[in-house]
Amino acid sequence: MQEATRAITLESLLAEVARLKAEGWRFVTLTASELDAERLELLYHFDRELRLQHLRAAVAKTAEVPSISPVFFAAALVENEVQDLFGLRFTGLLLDFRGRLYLEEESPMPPFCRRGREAEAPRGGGGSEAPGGESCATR
Amino acid sequence: MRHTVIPFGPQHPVLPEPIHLQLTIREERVIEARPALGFVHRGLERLVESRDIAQMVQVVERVCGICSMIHAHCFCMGVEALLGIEAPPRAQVLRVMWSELHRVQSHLLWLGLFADCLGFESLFMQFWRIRERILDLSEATAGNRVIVSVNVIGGVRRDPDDAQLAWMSAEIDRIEEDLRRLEPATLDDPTVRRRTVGKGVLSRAQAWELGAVGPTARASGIAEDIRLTKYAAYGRLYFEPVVETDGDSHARLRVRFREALASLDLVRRAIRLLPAGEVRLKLKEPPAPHGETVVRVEQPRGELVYYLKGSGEKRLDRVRIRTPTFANLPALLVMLPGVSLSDVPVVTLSIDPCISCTER
Amino acid sequence: MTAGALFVIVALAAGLGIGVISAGFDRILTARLQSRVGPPLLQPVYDVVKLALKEPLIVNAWQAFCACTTLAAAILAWVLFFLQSDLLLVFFVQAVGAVFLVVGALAAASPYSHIGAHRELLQMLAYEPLLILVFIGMYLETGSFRLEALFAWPKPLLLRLPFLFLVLAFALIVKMRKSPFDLSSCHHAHQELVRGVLTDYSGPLLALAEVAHWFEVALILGLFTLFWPDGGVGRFLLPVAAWLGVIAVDNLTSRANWRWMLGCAWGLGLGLAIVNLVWIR
Amino acid sequence: MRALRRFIDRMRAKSPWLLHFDCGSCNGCDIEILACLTPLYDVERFGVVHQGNPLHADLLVASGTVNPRNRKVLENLYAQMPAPKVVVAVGACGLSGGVFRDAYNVVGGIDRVIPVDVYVPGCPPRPEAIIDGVVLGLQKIARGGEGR
Amino acid sequence: MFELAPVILRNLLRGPATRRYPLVTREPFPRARGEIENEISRCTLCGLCARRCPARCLEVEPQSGRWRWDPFVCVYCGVCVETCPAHSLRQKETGRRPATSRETVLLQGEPRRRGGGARPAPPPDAPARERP
Amino acid sequence: MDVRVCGILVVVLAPFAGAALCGILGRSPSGRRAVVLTTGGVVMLAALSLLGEVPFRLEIPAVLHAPLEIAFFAADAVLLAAFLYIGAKYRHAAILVLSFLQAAGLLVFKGFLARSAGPPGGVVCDALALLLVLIVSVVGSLICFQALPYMDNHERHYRVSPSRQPRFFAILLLFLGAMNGFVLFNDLGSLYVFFELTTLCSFLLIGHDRTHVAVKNALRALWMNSVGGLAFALGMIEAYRSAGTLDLAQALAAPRLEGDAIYFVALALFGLACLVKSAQFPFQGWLLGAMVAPTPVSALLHSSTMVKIGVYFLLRLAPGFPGTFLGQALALAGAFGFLAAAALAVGQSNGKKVLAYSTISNLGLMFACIGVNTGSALLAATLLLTFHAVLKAMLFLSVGAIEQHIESRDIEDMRGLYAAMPLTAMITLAGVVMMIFPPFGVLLGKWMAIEAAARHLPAVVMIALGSALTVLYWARWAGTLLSDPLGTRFHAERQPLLTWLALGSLCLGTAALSVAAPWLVEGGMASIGQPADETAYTVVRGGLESASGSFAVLPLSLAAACGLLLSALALRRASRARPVPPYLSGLQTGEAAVFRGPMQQPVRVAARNYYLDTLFGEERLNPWVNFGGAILLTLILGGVL
Repeated sequence: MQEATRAITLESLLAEVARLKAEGWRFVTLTASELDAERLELLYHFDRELRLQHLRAAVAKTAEVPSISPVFFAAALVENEVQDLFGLRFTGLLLDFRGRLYLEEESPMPPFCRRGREAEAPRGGGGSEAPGGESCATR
Repeated sequence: MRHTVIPFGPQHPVLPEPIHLQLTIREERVIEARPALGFVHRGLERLVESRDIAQMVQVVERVCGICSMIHAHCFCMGVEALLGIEAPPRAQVLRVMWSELHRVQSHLLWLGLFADCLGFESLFMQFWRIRERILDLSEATAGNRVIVSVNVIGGVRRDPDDAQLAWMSAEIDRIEEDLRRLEPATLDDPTVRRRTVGKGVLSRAQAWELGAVGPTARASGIAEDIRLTKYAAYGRLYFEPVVETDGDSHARLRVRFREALASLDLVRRAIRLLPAGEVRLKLKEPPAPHGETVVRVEQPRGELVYYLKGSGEKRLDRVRIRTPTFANLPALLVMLPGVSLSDVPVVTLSIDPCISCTER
Repeated sequence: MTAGALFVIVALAAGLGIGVISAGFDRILTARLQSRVGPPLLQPVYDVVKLALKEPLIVNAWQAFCACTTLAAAILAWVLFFLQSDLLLVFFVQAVGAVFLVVGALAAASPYSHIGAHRELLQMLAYEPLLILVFIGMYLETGSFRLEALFAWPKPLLLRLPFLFLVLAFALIVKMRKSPFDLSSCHHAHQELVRGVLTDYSGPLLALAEVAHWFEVALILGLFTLFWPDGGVGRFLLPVAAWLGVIAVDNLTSRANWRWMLGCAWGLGLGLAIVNLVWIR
Repeated sequence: MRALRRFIDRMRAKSPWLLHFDCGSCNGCDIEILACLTPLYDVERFGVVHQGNPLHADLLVASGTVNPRNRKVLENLYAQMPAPKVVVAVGACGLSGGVFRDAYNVVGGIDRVIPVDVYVPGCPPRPEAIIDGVVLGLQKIARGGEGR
Repeated sequence: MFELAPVILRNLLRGPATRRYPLVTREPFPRARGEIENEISRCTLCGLCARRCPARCLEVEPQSGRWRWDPFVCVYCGVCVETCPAHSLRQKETGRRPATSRETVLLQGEPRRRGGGARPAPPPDAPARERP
Repeated sequence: MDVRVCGILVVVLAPFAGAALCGILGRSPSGRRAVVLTTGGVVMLAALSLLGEVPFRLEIPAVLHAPLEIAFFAADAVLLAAFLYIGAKYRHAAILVLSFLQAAGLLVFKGFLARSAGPPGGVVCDALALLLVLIVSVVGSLICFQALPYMDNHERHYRVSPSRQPRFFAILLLFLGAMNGFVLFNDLGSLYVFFELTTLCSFLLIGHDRTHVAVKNALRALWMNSVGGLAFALGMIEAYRSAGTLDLAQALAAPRLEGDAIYFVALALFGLACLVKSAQFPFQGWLLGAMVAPTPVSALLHSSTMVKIGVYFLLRLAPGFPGTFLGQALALAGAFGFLAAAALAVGQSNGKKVLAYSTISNLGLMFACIGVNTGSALLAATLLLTFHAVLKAMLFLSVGAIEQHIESRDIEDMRGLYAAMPLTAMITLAGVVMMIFPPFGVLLGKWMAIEAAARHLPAVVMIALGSALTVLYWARWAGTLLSDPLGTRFHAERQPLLTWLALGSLCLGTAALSVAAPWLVEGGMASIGQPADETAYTVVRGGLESASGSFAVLPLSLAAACGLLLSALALRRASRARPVPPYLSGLQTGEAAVFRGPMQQPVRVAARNYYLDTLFGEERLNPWVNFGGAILLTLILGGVL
């Protein structure tokens, strides 16, 4: 990629995002892609005056990722999407669909993890336990 | 206590697309809006597994029928960047021409739908009548009315001749004249103003924080337009984003109306600028790019982001599409509480939602 | 007795005719104003016949009761008008129809019907006082509420009650469910309330409601004839003019919300009416 | 009696009220369906009125791919329409899933869920083709009478 | 409130803009993308169209000589036409008509024998409709 | 003794006797029941027996003059002492002051002015008095009957022990006697006693439950009504001063010379007393507070009878109004009350409060009619008084029955009541229909009111607005009752027989009276408040006709019956058609009114009525209506000075 990309860890994620926000960077989106059977790659994209900057983190599929939605509410939707499609669990989501943003029970789960099906079991906390109706609330 | 709970959508006459809003209202005042998506989710990003790069162009064109040209444009630009090639100059200008034509078409469509959701049926009919002529231009030059399908990796598939281009210029002039005739009714009509001024206000700070893009952001005073990055041939066309500062539905209406006019002008100037030459690179072998890239273009609804990752095979590893509506939805959720029920369609449409884009 | 029955049949036919022609021409004219061709003139008839023969789907059985009562009241009001009864009485009877339509909508458990019903009530709140004041104006001028006397009044009421004419036209907009006051339901279902008060009436019940609407529109159009004495073309032209005005306004405005409508009715409408009433007193 | 029956069928064919449901379409078909209502095509000539309400509709015009979530909506809408009713599927996605038919969240075309009477191919079909489809559907109503 | 008045008056006076479609048909634009046609006599059954088709609506069976096109899956993008080396595929300018039942277009071409060889005269098969 | 004397004695004295008996025998439920049923039945029969006799006047035998005078004076003293005691007990300054002023005034009056007041005025039983006697005796008795099962339930529910019903029924019966006394006696002095007696009954009954709110509201009712009492006392003094007699008929008949007849000042003071008693703005507060009382109390005192005292008395005084500024002001105040109360009713979801505001609203309309004071206006007031009394009693009783069943009086909780209590819901619905639709009596009255008030521009504008608001709050309620009873078949739910008796007879009675309205008018109503020379309406082919309008009661009733029959048939047919869920954007589930919401959770549609409290809420309107009411009151009082 031609733009600045920095590798970060999950621990430093929130601090980094907060710093970028303070510097005037706009949250563009989050891209998840599958690295291998165990890991996913998360790419956070930010924009300032038409220039992009990316934060890159490799995370285990079973990891609990801190949600950046308290910093950028705009991230809530995309984090839900990743939770749906990759089965990755985000904690502290301001708007949590619990894996039911796009998918129904009969949809294949999680559809984007195709290498190593063992990542299937914990589905964003929504599959097994009955999802409570109240958690899906706008702030 | 006295709350009414309404399922708004997925099937609802003012929503052209299925999205569900569970509205909690109290005597027409919205207290809470809970969204539900997933009625259009197809999972097309994963089609990269079974489609080669050239076929993917046809797939991404169908992410959204209203801005299909621009999706394909973005995708092709991304692949071309990965391959380290560039489309010929004529193709670049043609892409801009069709993109802007698409933008006009999309804005006219939106203006019509917006008028309709205000209950202004006759205005709706007028906008869509004009829009038909844009579609004729598309069909005549690209072969299709809606999903124009002209982009390929390394250029475009159609090359309009001079007679067509001259006819297009003349037609654009007439369309502009017709459009300007609707300007007073659209922007100044007191009943329209009453329904839009002050409805769904998004301040500049909110718009930035919620990541709003495109006309939604520009109506709140954020002068951001990806076309300013001078991709394709935009660097060679003088162009200034349309910005309003009120941040309400009427500001968004003004932005889109003026943008439609500006885009007509861009089409006209692109035609004038059109260099002679090839429109399509002859690729020796099927493209098999390696590496990753983020490409952005300006869609009618705002910033469109593609993330492409290839590993040297003829199928990409990952395509990720972040559409403008996806970025504007958080703003919508913040704007809805507090508006009256009759303004829910107005505010919802004012971000020009495109759900098929959003959910892919 | 037979003469009476015949008269009632003529009245019914006239009401139906006026309703159908008004609705049919409305759709054609609207289409032409939007540079479309529009449906055939008898399209409302086709619609109603089709609806009447559709499978009856029942959301709440009371809707059938209410739709039937609505139609009965609309017809009765029209027949009373035709029989030259008392103006206020005609008004009260037509209100029965309007209210039962609302009651039926409230009976369905859909929020769309519900909100539509409440908006319909708010619309009644807007136009009912205006209609009463129009009648009061006619009484002050002619000394009678009897249609008999009003029809026979030799002088054009329009010249004395011009503002009340406008006020009645306002009521016509609301009654014809036209923009800007098509709040509770409108003919083209591009509305946040789907079809509002009519949402859960389906098939034959909708047909009943539709026919009732014809009679209601015929009644209000009929009221315009009172503004001109017998024998003049004005008697025919005034309702037509009002009708044309309503269609034009429909195509020139977007939909209002209820606060605005109530403001218009109770501010502007009431103001005009009172000015006119004070003037003629 | 026969004449009456024919009269009724004619009335039905002259007043098709249309319900449009976008299952999971890319909007291409939807805007072409909507375009049919606008001045250049004006399907109101045939008495077509766009109804937002299945309870009032005779003609369900559906477009787009069916997915597990919207199939329930589609079933609901179909069940809520009074007989006689006709379903017109519009566009490649609605007919079969089109270019998306092997995507993971796609069940297939409309006829996987509800019986389809008229298929309008195209991606998207031109408004003329949609009008043709509607007219075919009307013939079906006029012929069948009973519907389903 | 009367901002639109000139426009609607104009509309009224100028008459409807409607093209009365079934009665009046407009000439299609040149090179508009419509129905796919295969001149089966020229088709070499190479299968490139099927491989390039983004919608996977084509099936070519060289052994049996069958060329099958599913118009209900086709997105009419014209990629097959562009890639056809034998130029047997053609795209009409008018779209395919609506149908009341599922249909596929099955054309019977000359089965390709292993090892190739001279091709005899093509059988004049008309398009056949097949119902599943 | 002839029928007249006998009848009068029974209707006035039997309730007092019943009250006393109730105090003695009321401990046992059956004894209580027997006393109430017997008293009610006897009073009802006696009142009916007077039907053919009117008008007549009975003089009180001379031997009774002195004892009666002493008795009434003693009663006055006891009542005022009671008020003072209450004021002292609850440390309520307003009650103390007002009662003291009344006591002082009366002492002065009896001691110095009215030494030679002459013989008490006797009993005048004309059409108006008989109408009231019939309402009090028949409707009142029916309410008392229904109160028997109601209070049993009530005490069971609130676990009241020992039973306080003997006291309750004693007061209820006492009230009947007081009411009958008030409408029959012709002597201002006696009227005053009965007036205060009703106030006391009202106070005791409002506070019956002895909760904090009940006591507070009872005290409010008492002090506000004491304002009325004081006004009445002053009016009486002033009337005596100007007319020289306490005989009402004589005073009214006295030549109307300035300062000579019962005129401006007295009339205005009586007007004030009536407005207070009828809870017109700004005194509406006490009636709303009175809704804490058990529902039969609300039905009897606070809608059908006691609050009608104001209307009755002004109707009696009506000949004094024509052409006066007072009449104009009264018309304005009444119309204002009609509009303001209707607007406030729109903002309420509490069923009893809606009924209360509706009562205030209708009373306002009656006052407006009396103020307009033409022949047809007075007839309108009479018709409204009659039909409102019967119908509102029924509606209150229905709400009482509903409240005991669903344990709420909120309209929102009555959603789908048809499924739970079909017959009561139907009766309530019928009540609503008879309240706002032709050809029923209330609307007949309203029609006359509008036609009569047509020349009184400010009043008629307010009436027009108020009518529309009235339709709104009733229609909303009616629709709510029918909401979503899908699949339930009609059946009469279990209710005590006495409840059905009261509800059924009141419901059918209203319908029958409505159809018979033209003949009621012809049969004597038209003469009320008017010297009988003017007949505003004639009966033509079962309808009422005046010079300016006609109301075809009988033909319309027939048409309505046909329409009802057809609609009922449609209802039957529809019950057999295919049921579908309502429109829920395609998200309906198998369960009625539940849709699949976000995250595929089942969500219940909660459709709620509009109460528009930003426009019509009490907080918003109260300052305005109180201000308006106060202004108009000042106008009434100040105008005469």
